[in-house]
Amino acid sequence: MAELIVISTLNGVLFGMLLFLLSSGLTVIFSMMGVLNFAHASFYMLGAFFGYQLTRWIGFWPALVIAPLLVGVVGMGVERYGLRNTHKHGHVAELLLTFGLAFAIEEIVSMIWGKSPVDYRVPAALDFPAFTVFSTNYPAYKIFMLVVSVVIFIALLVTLKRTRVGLIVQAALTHPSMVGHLGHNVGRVFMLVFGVGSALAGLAGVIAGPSLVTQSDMAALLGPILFVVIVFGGLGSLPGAFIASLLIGLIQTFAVALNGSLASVFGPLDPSLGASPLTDIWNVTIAQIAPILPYLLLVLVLIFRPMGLLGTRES
Amino acid sequence: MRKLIVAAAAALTVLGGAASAQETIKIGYIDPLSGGGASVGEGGLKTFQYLADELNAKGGILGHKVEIVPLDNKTNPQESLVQAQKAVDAGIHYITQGNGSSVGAALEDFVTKNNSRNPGKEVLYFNYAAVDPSMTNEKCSYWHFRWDANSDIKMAALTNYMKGQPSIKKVYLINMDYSFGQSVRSEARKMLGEKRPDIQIVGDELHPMLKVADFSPYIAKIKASGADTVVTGNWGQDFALLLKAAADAGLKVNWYTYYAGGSGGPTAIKQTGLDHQVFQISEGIPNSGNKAAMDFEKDFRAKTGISVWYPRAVNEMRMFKAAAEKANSIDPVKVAAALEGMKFEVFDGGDGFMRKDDHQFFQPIIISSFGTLADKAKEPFDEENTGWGWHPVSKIDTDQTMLPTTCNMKRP
Amino acid sequence: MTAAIEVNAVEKSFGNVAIIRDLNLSVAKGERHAIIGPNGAGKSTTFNLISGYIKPTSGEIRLNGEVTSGLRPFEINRRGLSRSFQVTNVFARMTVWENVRCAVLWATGHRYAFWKNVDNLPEVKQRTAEILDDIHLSHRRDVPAGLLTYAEQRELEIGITIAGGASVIMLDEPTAGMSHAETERAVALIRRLTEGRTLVIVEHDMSVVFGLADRISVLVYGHIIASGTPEEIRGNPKVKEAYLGEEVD
Amino acid sequence: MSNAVTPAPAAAKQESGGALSFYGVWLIAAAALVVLPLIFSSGGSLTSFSLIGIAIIFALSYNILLGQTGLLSFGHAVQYGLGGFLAVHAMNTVASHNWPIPLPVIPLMGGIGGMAFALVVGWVMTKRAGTVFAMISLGIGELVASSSLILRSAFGGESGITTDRTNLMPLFGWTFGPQIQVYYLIAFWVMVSAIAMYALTRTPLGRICNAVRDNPERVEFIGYDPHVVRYLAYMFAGFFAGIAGGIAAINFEIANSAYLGATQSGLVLFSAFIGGTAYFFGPILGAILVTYLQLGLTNVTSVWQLYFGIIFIAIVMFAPGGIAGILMKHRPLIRAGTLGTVIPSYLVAAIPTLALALGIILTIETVARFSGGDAINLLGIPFVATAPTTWAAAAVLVVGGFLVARITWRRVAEAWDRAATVARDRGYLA
Repeated sequence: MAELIVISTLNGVLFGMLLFLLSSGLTVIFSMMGVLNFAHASFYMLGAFFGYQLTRWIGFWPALVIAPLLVGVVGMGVERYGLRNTHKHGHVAELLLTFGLAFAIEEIVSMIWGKSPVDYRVPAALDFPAFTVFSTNYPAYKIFMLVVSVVIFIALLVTLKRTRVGLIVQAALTHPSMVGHLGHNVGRVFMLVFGVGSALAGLAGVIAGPSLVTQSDMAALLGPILFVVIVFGGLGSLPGAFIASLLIGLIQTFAVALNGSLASVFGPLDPSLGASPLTDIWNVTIAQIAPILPYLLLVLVLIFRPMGLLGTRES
Repeated sequence: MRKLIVAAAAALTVLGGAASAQETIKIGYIDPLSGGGASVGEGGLKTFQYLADELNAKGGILGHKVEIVPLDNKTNPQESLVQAQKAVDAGIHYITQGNGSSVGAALEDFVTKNNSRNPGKEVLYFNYAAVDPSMTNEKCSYWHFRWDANSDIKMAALTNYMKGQPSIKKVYLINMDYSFGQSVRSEARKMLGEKRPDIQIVGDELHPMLKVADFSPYIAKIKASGADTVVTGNWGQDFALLLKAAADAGLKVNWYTYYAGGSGGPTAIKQTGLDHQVFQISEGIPNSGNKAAMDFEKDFRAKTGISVWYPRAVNEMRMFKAAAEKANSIDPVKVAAALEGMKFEVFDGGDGFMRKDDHQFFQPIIISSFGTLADKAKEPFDEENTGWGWHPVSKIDTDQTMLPTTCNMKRP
Repeated sequence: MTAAIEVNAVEKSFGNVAIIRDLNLSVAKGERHAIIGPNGAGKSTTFNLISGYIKPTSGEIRLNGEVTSGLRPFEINRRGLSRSFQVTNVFARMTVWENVRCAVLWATGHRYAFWKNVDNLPEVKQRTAEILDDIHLSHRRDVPAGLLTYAEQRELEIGITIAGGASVIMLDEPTAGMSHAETERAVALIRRLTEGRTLVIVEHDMSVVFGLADRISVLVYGHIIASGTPEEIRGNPKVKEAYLGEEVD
Repeated sequence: MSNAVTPAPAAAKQESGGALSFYGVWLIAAAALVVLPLIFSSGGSLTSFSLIGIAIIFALSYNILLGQTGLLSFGHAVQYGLGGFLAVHAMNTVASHNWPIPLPVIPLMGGIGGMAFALVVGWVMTKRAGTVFAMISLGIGELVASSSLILRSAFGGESGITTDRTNLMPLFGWTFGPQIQVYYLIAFWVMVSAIAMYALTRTPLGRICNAVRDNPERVEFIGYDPHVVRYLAYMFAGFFAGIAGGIAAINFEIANSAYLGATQSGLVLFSAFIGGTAYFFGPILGAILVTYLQLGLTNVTSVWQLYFGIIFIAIVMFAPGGIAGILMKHRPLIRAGTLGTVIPSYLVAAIPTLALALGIILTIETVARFSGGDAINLLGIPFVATAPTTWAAAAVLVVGGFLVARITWRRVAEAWDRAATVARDRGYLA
């Protein structure tokens, strides 16, 4: 049991940090531009595929730097030539633009790299067990992922607190309309922020790619969860996104570890009741519903605390 | 409204062209060609196109050329029905499909209804990979023929093999949470209980299908349970991710799988370094030792760039030809009658037959393991350029795979 | 007789900053009451408090004797108070006709009806037409509101505000940004349309204020420093002090 | 919401335009629906008409949310799917009890299902509009779609629940086995639903929905609770989506979890938006186009999704009013008689634009088929994906087409301005 708890905590934190790498960019973009970027997870996927391709050409370590930058450039292009032109049609149009983009990116990726998973491997330098807990190996690469996530997290904090762009971003988080009214002056900041947000997603892709499966549907697998994270944490709140990421990471991993169902707690239902949705609910285990727990949480949060955990704004 | 007519007219040009189907035998290939399942669907399409070319090179079927008509169903049952209807509307009398039991069940239902409502426009459904047992049991249809062993048959074969492996003591079951995964799990419990009551089932997991990004928590559970063997019906990313997580955590168990050989599977196994620890139940493997099959494999790989993942498709197409010749007709009603009870030597050698009672094809089942190939001359084929390949471990004879059916066949 | 609007000891703070402090105001029925004060005095906040757009931190607001503080804007509106906005706030994609008609619907009792054809409601039609006539926009009835000129939008704003037939009308700087001629026209319009009703108006243009209002309240830093007839206000030293440097006619 | 101004339908014009032309449109539509299968009688066209009919109702119901009330939903398929499931269960129950309920009544059950769900979850969902609503709808959509796989007894797992429509009581000798009979059933419901949804836009509630879309804040000050308005709109949208789902269940004789899924929700959003949400008939055009593309494109190219995405992005960026918006933009010019001055510039612009489009198609197909696949057949000309000549042709078409198109479209804009000025002078344009 102790083993399960230790491993699940590690895994949960790791998954949570990965979620945070993605949701931080999404949150900042949303706060500043009011755009919920549907294509954010697609940038994550692009990062993984760029990382894969560059790893084959120039090795993992250069790829770790270059691939996120490339994704950032793609993101800036999307902002400059797409979103900026759509802005006049309102936020819904912007959101729909990114929606269409997510569609297109998925197809482009599967067109170029195929629909099967690509062979994106953990670099040899990190392909060893870092330590062993209760006879379970914990791979060094996962520790590496954890370290990168934490470093980025700290870097993000410092940037936000210490730089001019950071100050503008912070202003945007608390007074979005004010920054919005600054209008043209922040055009470049928007582009930069969008680029950085995309690059962060790209970085998450580069480091998650070898650990998870790099495949053209990986964006669709993670995308909806991201929205849960940022709504759950409170739209526009970075600390909220952080807590929500960790919480959802932990909930998902721990739920899997549990076997409990209503039947195991209260005993099986009378068989004479026959098959009905009640028996389905009664017999389903927590592990079975682990991946839908985030959505359940989302709905509950929106009912009882519509602004999310740490949010201050309602929309 | 004028627009509607224009659009409809345009639609017709796409959907039409029903005539002139008499010359060639068109087989509607209904499987995913876009979206998540496309890689699997495309492999199947290449296989069938290769097989059609093979038939045509030898003069086709009764002088008719065979053409495969690809119909993209996006692995969606509803879309499959649209595509099936499209096929019917285009005068196609044979459809074949494999991916997704939900699609299979929908198509089976479709052909049954279609054939009873539209006499003279009968359609046969050749199933090459949908393995839900119910399709040849309670839901069975006269118009459906299955060449793949259903999941219960495979489990029967597998447990017959496991029966003779005393090293297996603790088994963990992990499966995708849908009908196929559930039948794997319940049959494994049932059959192991009958054949090896001493084996302990230490875990029984159902996880949501294609939704899990990180399997390490599941692996932690398997590890904690002390299992020495894992039985799983997982396929696609759910298989690859499961294995990856296992390798990361250093889990050393034997894996008995249904679909380890599926697209991406061999790559994942190679990455994890589980040499000959992953087993697969299938009706054929590239390194089967059968000369004809291995020649076929060689040519197939050269032409398509993929390995023969569907020996059953070969059986299906060749048997279709034999049945048509036996009936001396390409009329689906007559072909169906000819197929019933038909005996046939299967691709990798050995006898198979299409059971009349439920239209399930029975054939020898091979248990194989994946890893380094010791004798490159005898076992020349690797998978996905990994250098590793399938090695036959055991062959279960046809009669050892027989299971009763509850099918109450309604014949026209 | 109960007052149309009664504001008792209302406070409103945002965080630690008190925007409105001990606000007391009484507007009699049928009175035309103007609220003036320097920029940032809290005039719009006062409007927002009375109309329910924001809730007071403490204190009480009554409409025709009934407590309305804490109610939602639509509840207050249904009790007979209607307001306009300083920034034009119309239904941009709908036509002028539709804009006014929507404002008529609740008052004529049609509420959320989904079984009636909105074009077949004679009293709605008649009233909408009257109001369009009143605000001189009949010739623009089929133009989307977003395409109107600024002055026309301001007139439409007034039209929407009075369309529901509320007994208390609150206009927030109705003539802001208008030319002199437009302002005169607007004042005449307001005077005519609010005949027999209670009017509360916030206005910067002092000629409008002193020409229109029966009584005037002066708001400085969230507090009313003086309330009285135009003559009283003109002569009030505190007002002069508050407005030092600003124009007082 | 957007403050972008697109001209709303001139409601009052229709009023004064006389009831005759108004009812005329519906009568012509009904007549066309009756006659269509007589003209195009092949099985293929019946199948596509049936699918288009379902898509029309579904897209129109979606537009109650997006176009009329300004609610962007990413989970509209939930109501559609639940309607479908309820309809299937209703059909099975009716058949097993031999109740004298004919098949054409069944879609109503679907509608009730969709509405019931909206009734339950709608109040919480519609508290807020905008992004929050969009996110909640996404979450609810995922939740319901995933739960449907767990609640096996009600939803039949991933294979779904099947039914046989011919087991119900025949109506006037119709068993609804043949597709033609199903087509007429669908056509009937398309007419009824479309008329009902159109009528809804002409009611006080429908108008207030528009007001909530334009300016929910202001609505509060004319006596309405925008939350209630959104809730009611959500229920009506759910009702008609449920009807569409019920009809789909009749057409396919199966309901499964794919009905509820994100793909279905995305498709209806595509349909409504591409068609144009500002006009009642927009989603109809969109549903026809998208269904047709879905049926047709998949035959031609394996990357149809990419074309979908590109078309969608193009519409969002260059014509946010959708097809209906583009068409209706020309109305004042037609009335003013100045359209003729714009057409030549259109024709000039069409050539490079077409070249650009062909270039893009050629590029995409080249990439898609680079590693194997058939030759590309574009306008009857075969191209080989691996040939440098193909790449060159694609590059020339894309770059040349883009550069020339940019110039020609600028001229279209100029011509348009001139025509619009004249139209304005003649009083046809505000």
